[in-house]
Parts: sequence; structure tokens; C-alpha cells
Amino acid sequence: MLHDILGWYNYWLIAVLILVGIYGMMAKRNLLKKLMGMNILQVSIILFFLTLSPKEEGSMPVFDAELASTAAGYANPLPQALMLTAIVVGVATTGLALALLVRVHRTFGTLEEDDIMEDLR
Amino acid sequence: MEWLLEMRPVWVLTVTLLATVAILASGRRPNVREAWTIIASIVQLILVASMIPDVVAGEVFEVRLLTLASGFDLVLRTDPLGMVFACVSSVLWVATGIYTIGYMRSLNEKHQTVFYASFALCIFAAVGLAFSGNPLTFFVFYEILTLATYPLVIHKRTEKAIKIGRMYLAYTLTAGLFLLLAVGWSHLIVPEGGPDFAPGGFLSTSFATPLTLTVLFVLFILGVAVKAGLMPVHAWLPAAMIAPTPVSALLHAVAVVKAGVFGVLRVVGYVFGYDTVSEIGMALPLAAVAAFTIIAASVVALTADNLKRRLAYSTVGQLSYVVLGAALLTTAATTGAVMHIANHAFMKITLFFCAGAIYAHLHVEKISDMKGIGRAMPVTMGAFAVGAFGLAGIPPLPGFVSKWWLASGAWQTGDWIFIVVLITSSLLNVLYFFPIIFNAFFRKSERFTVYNEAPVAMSGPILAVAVASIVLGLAPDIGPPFWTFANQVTVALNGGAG
Amino acid sequence: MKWSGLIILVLAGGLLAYSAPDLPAYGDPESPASQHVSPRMIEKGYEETGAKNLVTAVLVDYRSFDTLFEAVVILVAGLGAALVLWPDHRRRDP
Amino acid sequence: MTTSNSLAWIIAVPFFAAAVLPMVRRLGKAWVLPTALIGSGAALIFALYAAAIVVGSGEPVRHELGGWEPPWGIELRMDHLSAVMTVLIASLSFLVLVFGRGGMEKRLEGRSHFYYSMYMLFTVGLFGMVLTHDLFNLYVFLEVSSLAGYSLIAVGERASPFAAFRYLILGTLGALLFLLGLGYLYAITGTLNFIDVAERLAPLGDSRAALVALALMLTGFGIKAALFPLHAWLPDSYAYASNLTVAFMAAVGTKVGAYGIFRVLFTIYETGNLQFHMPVVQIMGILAAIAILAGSILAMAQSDLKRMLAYSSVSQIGYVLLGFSMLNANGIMGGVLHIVNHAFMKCCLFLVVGAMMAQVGHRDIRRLSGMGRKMPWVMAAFSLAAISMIGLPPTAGFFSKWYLILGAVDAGSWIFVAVILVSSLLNAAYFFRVLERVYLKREDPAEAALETAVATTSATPVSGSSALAVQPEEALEVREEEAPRPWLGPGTLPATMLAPIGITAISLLALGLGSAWLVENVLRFIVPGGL
Repeated sequence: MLHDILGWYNYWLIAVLILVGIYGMMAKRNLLKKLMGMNILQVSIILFFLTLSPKEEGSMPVFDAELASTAAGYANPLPQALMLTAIVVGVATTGLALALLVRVHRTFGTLEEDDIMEDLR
Repeated sequence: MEWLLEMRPVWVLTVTLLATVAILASGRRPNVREAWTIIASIVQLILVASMIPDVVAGEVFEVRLLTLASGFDLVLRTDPLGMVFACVSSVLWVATGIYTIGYMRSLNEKHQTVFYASFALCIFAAVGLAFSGNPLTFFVFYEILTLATYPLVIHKRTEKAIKIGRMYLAYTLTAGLFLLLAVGWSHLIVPEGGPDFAPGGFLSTSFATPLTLTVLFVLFILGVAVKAGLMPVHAWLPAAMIAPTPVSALLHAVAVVKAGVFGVLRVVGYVFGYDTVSEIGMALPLAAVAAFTIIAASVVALTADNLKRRLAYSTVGQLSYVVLGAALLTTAATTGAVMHIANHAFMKITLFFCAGAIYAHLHVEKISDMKGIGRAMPVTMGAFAVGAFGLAGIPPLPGFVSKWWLASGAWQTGDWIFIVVLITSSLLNVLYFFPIIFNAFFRKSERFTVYNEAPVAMSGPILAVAVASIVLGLAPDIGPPFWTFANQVTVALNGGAG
Repeated sequence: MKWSGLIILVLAGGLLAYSAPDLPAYGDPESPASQHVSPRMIEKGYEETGAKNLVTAVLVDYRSFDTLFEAVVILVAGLGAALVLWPDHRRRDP
Repeated sequence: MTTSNSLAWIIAVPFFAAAVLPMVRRLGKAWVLPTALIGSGAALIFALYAAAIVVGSGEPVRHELGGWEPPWGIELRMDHLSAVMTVLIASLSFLVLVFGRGGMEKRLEGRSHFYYSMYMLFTVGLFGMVLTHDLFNLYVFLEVSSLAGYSLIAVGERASPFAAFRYLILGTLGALLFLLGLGYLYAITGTLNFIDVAERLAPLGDSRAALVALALMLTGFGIKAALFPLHAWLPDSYAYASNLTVAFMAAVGTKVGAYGIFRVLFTIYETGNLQFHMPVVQIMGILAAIAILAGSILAMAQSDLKRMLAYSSVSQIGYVLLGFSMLNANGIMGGVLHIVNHAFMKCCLFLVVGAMMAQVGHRDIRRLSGMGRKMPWVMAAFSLAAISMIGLPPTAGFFSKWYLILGAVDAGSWIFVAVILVSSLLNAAYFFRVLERVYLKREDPAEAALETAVATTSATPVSGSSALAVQPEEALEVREEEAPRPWLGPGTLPATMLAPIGITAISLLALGLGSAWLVENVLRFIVPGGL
């Protein structure tokens, strides 16, 4: 039982982060805070992928003549490569979101969702 | 060249569809527009008539145009039952076409282009229904008919008309859904491919449990019953009287309601077959509903003062004769049902033409205002008398013929109650028609003192259909051979039933 | 909102907790991810792509298509920002 | 060009067009749209070419990118479903672009090259999504198309950036849930290629991680597809975005979400062990049924035509997913057929709204009286599309409904049968409400007065209080340019606006009558072998 919990500690931590992110996106009424929640979620999922990568006996995935080509000797490079892409995508999303927020602020003079809804009504 | 002749069912449909387009395109020039209606109706009549000898000889034209869906082709087939409906629509389109021109012009109606186009489209759908070779094709034309009649029902564009249009759509679209479900379900039940209409039906207890078949039967009947004006789903029909009278004539005599009863015959005879219907025990309930409708509608008709409304309820009652004939499942009843499709069409269109002429020419709608009107419009009222007595079943008019066969059919089953129903209904018919005629000819009023007959464009068709009704009663084979067709249908349907 | 939010959170948390034991333990060299596709990338990566850094080998060779469109994402975001923030001509007209 | 790399060209051509558009702008404004059209048209040609091969040979076309065979590299694969989706996206993208000539782009004064560039990138993302056979690559393309979509939506009415932001938050949540789900799949299978994942998933049986991965991915794509409780982003986005954007997005944007759901359910899970995860599929089916009814009912309550169509989209996507959840051949074919049909219907409807707003400057259903007289041809197209939405034969909408009903009867789920039947009545109710206005109600003076009143208030910049007080500029521009002869039907609208409307409307009939061909030659191959 204890092993069940401790052996998977990475997932528990990530699950908490995911929940924090989702909470931020749902409950916060300020658009910028929503965006922050989104970022937390992004990061937590990136962390999830990265924790799939390491192996107990493995070094970083850079070819080393001493270790030669033994799969068990290196961490799994694939999730790391994927996450490089995902990070960039996340940054791009955040950038676009900020641009939208600038525009929203210019139009409505506020970033509070409730005020904007009031304005639109 | 042979294939050109083989494809005649398609050409019939093409003509009507092209007429629709041509009418829409020539909306600016009324004379050209009306010419299209006349030309198309005559060409269509010739095409249909040219197929009669072959069908009488037992040949069946079958055209498979394209696949509609999952094994269902778009099948057009001319069997005797379909030919009855096709002949009725084609013959009466010519009469209605000419009459409509007179009517619309004398009332100076608006939106005439849409009117004529929808009219042609209705005929297209009606003939398509008549020739449909399988349930899905039937359904497609059934829905086209619904849509095509909608602009006719709301023709007056008043608040009330729009409201009634909504009601009409609600009824017919809901019915369409039942029919759709029934068609789809029966397709899934039958093991191979899309089932075609066949005498004796394609559904039987070897494919499904009686319970499933019963549910299917109810769904099918619900689907067609709305258009057939079966009570309690008839309410749209009297309401649709808001439409101009030629439309009522079309709705009541030719296209819509006939599509409904035609559908009932198709369902009972060609989807289930007499054997299966009696096996699942649905014949008696259907006959009971029909009998109830016959009596109830006649009673309501008695109370109506508006002439068109009275005719509408008369239609509701008369249609159920056909349903009753189908539900009795006997040879004589089948003959009577098929004959009544044609007979009622001719008689009812006579009556509606008369009502329309009276309204368009003298602007009288209420029966209580028609005292002495026979003096002003003797031809019209004479024709009215023919139609009215015909419906009441007075020999030798056609109504008597169909009633006779229906009663014999009821005798064959031994359900004497239905004979009582038929006789009662005849009496009621007399009760609600006779006062009109009596008042028209034998009462005097200062409103109608001089001879003032409707223009020829109206009175001509009236006279024609009245004469046709008489002929139909005396010699039902002299025009389109309705009698022969009815016998062919009877033989086909009762072949196995005994 | 409060309640539905809470329900969603509990649901999401429950799902994550429910499935966690089925996932490989941290650092497990026997995990499916370490057994199937990646071994070839590690063993042959240097040989096939000539990149000593295996992440680079994956990023710019095995899965270079991803990386190309990662760049496209940047282009999209840049163009998007330009599109959104571009001054509106109509407003500036007197 | 070989057969297989035509797949890469489908993605590459619009991408090149997108990349050169900002440069082409330097040559002059007139060059922008033709360049986009060339890119889109070429993609359409490539798509048709590849699809013809797929349908002709019955075998998927494959392309291994970089020469790395799957599962090590990324594979593009056009099977029958991808062929349908690609051709759909390519043709609608082209048609809507043609429509853009007619006055839409005037609102983008000075930034139209960015807009069209973004439009092409949106198309690139969609093409990538439907062609790739790699989970992570799918995520990347999902983000390409989503980001482009957010920016496209942000170009519209006053509140459009706000709507776009809300869409961005929800859409990114969806994409991230999908990413997490694919992470789960990667963790338990170690691979990303669809087919490889499916093979390695099969022996896992009722793995909890597989169940959660399925739930996560379906939720993710459910957000993109606007499945009922996740549809919150859609109405605002469609209502505020420009008509050009909406016509294309409504047509294919949500459909690609449905495509993703199909892939997850039937390419990845079905061949393995979908039977262990039935609850997830059932929940999706129930949500889809609720979506159908709720969407229709909400649509009925709208007075804004665009919003009404948006809610109707929510309802229609329910049909697609309901079909998938039936897990039988008829249901799945009905669902896919409805993707195609609905794309054309909605495209047609939104194009009509675009034409209408260009002509009369508003889209308030209550003020549409007499439009049938003013724009007879456009309104005829609208009616045809409406009839198709209701599902009456012989239009396209009927045939998808037919297969869906067959599927529901086949599955024995009578509630779904009832939902489909009732909803087509609801569709009739809200579309005939509009059609009655358009054709039957006369314009009365009071309404005309109201019209001018609203027009004057919306002209003042501050007001904007009503969501319906829309852009009178759009209307004015067209009228100024064409000689002022209002209400002469097609005369006042350029042919480039009428042609796409006409083509989409006619294709509704063609799709209806050709549906059997489509089913027999294409959709049959889409149904997974086990069903």
C-alpha cells in the first residue's frame, strides 16, 4: 500500500498540479488568472511526459562512447523531444492569448470577466 | 427507341418537374405561365394514358434510376393500383388546371407564380407516389408532397393562414417521421436488401415477432393516416380550408388525402399483405377506427355552415371508406376501396369546383346564404347535385358502386356492423347534402334572381367533371379503366388470402 | 458554478488517482515507453543520424515533421498577434 | 510527384501560400486573395488526386516522413475517412475563400494579408490533423489549427477578441487533455503511431490507464467538437466572428473534433478493446442525445440568426457523435455522412448570413421580413439548406438521418430513435420560424422605423450594447461601391458571393442523391472490421 503510494509519487504531484491548473481556468474570473491556470496545466502535463523519460540506471540521453548503445543506459529521449515541441506550442499559445488580452483590455478597459459580460449585455 | 417507351414513368415525372421550373421562370408573363400548366398537364395525361393498355395487359413498367440508400433504389413501377392513382391525378390535373386559371384570375389572387409552381410540384409528388416501387421511394415523394402543399395552404399569407400552415406542417412532418421509422425498421427486419412493394407484402411473421409487426403496422398506419384524414389525426384537413378552393380540391380530391389512403392500401396490401395483417390481428382495429371516422365525420359535417368546411368533413368521412375497404381484407372490399379512390376523387372535385365557383363568382361561402342560388348558377348547382347524390350513394352514380362493393365485402367477413355503418353514413350524407340542393333550387331569394353563371373557365371544368362522374358510375371502364384495375388489384392481393 | 467546479475537480482528481497505479513506476527501466520505440532511437540514433545528443536526433530527424510544425505554431502565433493587434484603419479615420 | 508524397503536398501547398502572403502584399493589395486562392485550389487538386487513388484502389495511401518508417518516424496516411475529410476541408476552404472577394475583406483593410495567411494556416492545421497517423503529430496540428482559429475569430465584431480568448482557454484545455491522454497511451504502450498503439493496446484488456486515456482524449476532442456541456465557447465565437471565418469554421472546425473522436474510438480503441470501456462510450452517447435536444431548444430561443445557427451546430454535432456511440455500421456511416452533409449545410447557411449582412446590415431574425423578395436566390439557397437541416428528402440531411435511424434501431436504443425523430421536428420549428419571416411576413412601417432607429444608435461608437447592433459599415461599403439599386435580388451582390452559395446549395441535392455512392464506395470502408 505504502509502496503503491510512494512508488508513484510523481503522478500524485502532477495530479495536484493538474487540478490546480484546471481550478484556475474554471474558477478565476480574471482573464489573466485564467491564463495562468492554463500555464500551470501546460507545465504539469509537460512534467508528466518528462517523468516517463528517466530510467533508474540511465544517464542523460547523449551518446557516450563508454556506455555505447545500450538502451537501458540512457534516459528515454522521445518524451523529452516531444516536450520541447510542447513547450514551444505552450509559449506560442500564451503569446497569442496575451495579444488577445491586450485587445480585450483596449476594448473593454478591464480584464474581469464579469464586468465584460455586464458590458456585453 | 424501346427504352424510351420503357422509361415512360420517368418522363411523366420529368414533365411535371419541368413544368414547375418553367412556371417559376415565366412568372412575369402570366399567359405563358398558364400555358405551361395546361401543356404539361395534357402531355402528362397523354403519357399516362399511353401506358394504360400495357398495364391492363398485365405488363409492368419498372425503372430503377439510382440507389437512394443502403439497397433501396429509386424505383418507379406501374402496377394497377399505382395506375389508378396516377390516372386520377393526371385527369384531374387537366380539369383543375383550367379551372384554377379561371378562379385565380377572377379573384385576382396574389403570388400566383408560386401557386402554380407548387401545384405542378404537388402533381409531380402525387404521380411519384403512385409509381413508387418501394417504401423509401414512397417516403421521398410523400415528403416532397408535404413541402409542395405547404405554400398552397398558406397561400393567403394572413396570420391565420400562417398559423394553419404551421399546424399542417406539424401534423404531416410528424406523420412523416413515423413513416420514416417504419420504413427504416422494416428494412432492417427483411434479411436481404431494400424490399420492394409486392402484392402480399414483404413482411411476414417469419422475419419478426407478431409484436414487432404490430408496432410496425401501427407506425406505418400512423404515418399515412394523417394524410388520409383518419380520426383522431384529421384536424389539419378542415383547417386547411383556409387555402383557395382549387387547392382544397387538389388537397381533398387528388393529391394529399388520396396519397394517404393510397398509402393505407399500399401498407395493408403490399407491405404486410392480407395474410400477415389478419395474422397479427390488426385488421379489425383499423376497420373500427375507419368506421368511427365515417360516422363521426358525417355528424360533424351536419353542423357546419361553411360549405367548404362541410365538404372537408365529408372528405374525412369518405376517405375512411377506402381505409375500411382495405381493412376488411376481402375481395369485394378491395374492389370497392380501389374504385372509391377514383369515384370519390371525381365527385369531390366536382363539389369543390362548385363551391369555388360560387365563392369566386358570387362571393357566397355560407350554406345559409345559398337559398335560391340555383336560379343564378343552374349549371354549377346541377353539377353540385350530381356530386352530392353520388357521394350519398344514390344509384347509378359512382358512390353507389363503391358502397355496394364495400358492403359486399363486409358481408363476406360477416361483420354486419360495418354494413350498418355504411348505410348510416349514406343517410347522414343525404342529410347534410340534400338541404343545400333543396334550398338552392326550391327556395327563392331576392339576391339571386337573374341567370349569372360562372365564366367558362370555371363552369366548363365543372360540367366536365360532373359528366365524368356520371359516366364513371355507369361505365367505370370507359375512360381510364378503373374497374379493370380494381379487379387486377383484387386478384393480386387476394391471390393467397382466399 | 462553485459546486459544478468542485464536482469536475473531484471527478478529474478521481480519474487521475484511479489510473495512476496502472502507469509505470518512476524510473522503471521495464516500462513500455522504454521498451518499444525508444530503444532503437537510443541504440541506432548516433549511427543513423549522426547526432550525439539523442534528443536532437529525435527532434530534428526521427520526428522532424513535428519540429517543422512547431515552428509553424510560432508563425501562427506571431501572425495572430499581428492580426489581432494591427491598428484598425476605420478607427483612425477622422 | 509520386502518389505518396501528394499527401505532403496537400499540407505544404497552403503552407507555402500562407508564408508568401505577407510578402506578396508588397506587390499590391490585388495579389493577396489570388495567391490564397491558388494555394487553396492547388491543395484541393492534390486532395482530389490522392482521394481518387484511395477510393479507386481501396487501399490507403501512405507517406513516411523523412523516410523513417513507423513507429519510429511519423506517418501520413490517407485512408477512406481521411480522404473524405481532406476533400471536404479543401473544397469548403476554397469555396469560402471565393466568397471572401465579395466585400468581406474590406473590413480587414490593411491586414487582409494576415487574415488570409492565417486562414491558410488554419487549413494547414486541419489537413495535418486528418492526414497524420501519429498521436503527437496530431496534437501539434491540432494546436496549429486551433491557434489559427483563435486569431481568425478575434477578427470580427467588437467583442470578438473576448470570445476568441474564451475559446482559447477552453480550446487549450481540450488540447491539453488530449495531450495528457496521449501521454497515458504513450506510458502504457510506448508508441505513438495509431496502428501501433492499437496493436499494443489490445493485450492490455481493461487497463485503467487505457480507460482514463480514452476519457481524456474524448473530452479533449469533445471540447473541440463542442459536444454539449463543453460547447460554451461556440455560440459567442460564431456570433462575434466575421462571417467569412464562421462559414469555414462552422463547416469544418468542429467536424475535425468529431474526426478526432472517430480516430480515438475506432482506429485506436476499437481494434483493441473498446468493449472494456463501454461506459465512456455510453456517456458520450447520452451527452450527444442531450446535445441534440438542448441545442435545438436553445436555437429556438435565439433572435440572432448567427447565434441560432451556432446552437444548431451544437445540436448537429450531437447527431455525429450519437452515430458513433451506436457502435454499428449504420450508425457510424450515418455519423460520418452527417459530418459531410452538415459541413455543406452550415457552410451554405453561414454564407447566406454573410450575404444578408452585406446587403441589409443586420441579422436579427425579427427583422427579416420581406427578405424573400429582396434576395430571392440567396433565400432559396437558405430554404434548401434549411430543408436539409430538417432532414427532408431528397436533400442531403435526410440521408444521414436515415442511416442514423437505422443505426439506432439496429442498436435497439429506442430513446435515441425518439431523440432523432423529435429533434428533426425541433429543427423544423426553428427553421420555419425564420422562413415564415423571410417569405410570409410583410415589412410593416413600424419595423422599418425600428430598423432606422437601431441603425442610428449602432452608428454611435459607444452604444454597442446590443449584440445585434452590427457593423453597418459592412452594408454601406457594398452599397456604395455598387450603384445604389437596393433589393434587386442577385443584382446587388457580386457573383463571387453568389456562386459559393449556389454551389453549396446545389451540392446539398447532389450529396443527397449521391449518398448511396458515397456509402457504397467510401463509407463502407470506414466502418471498422469488427462491426
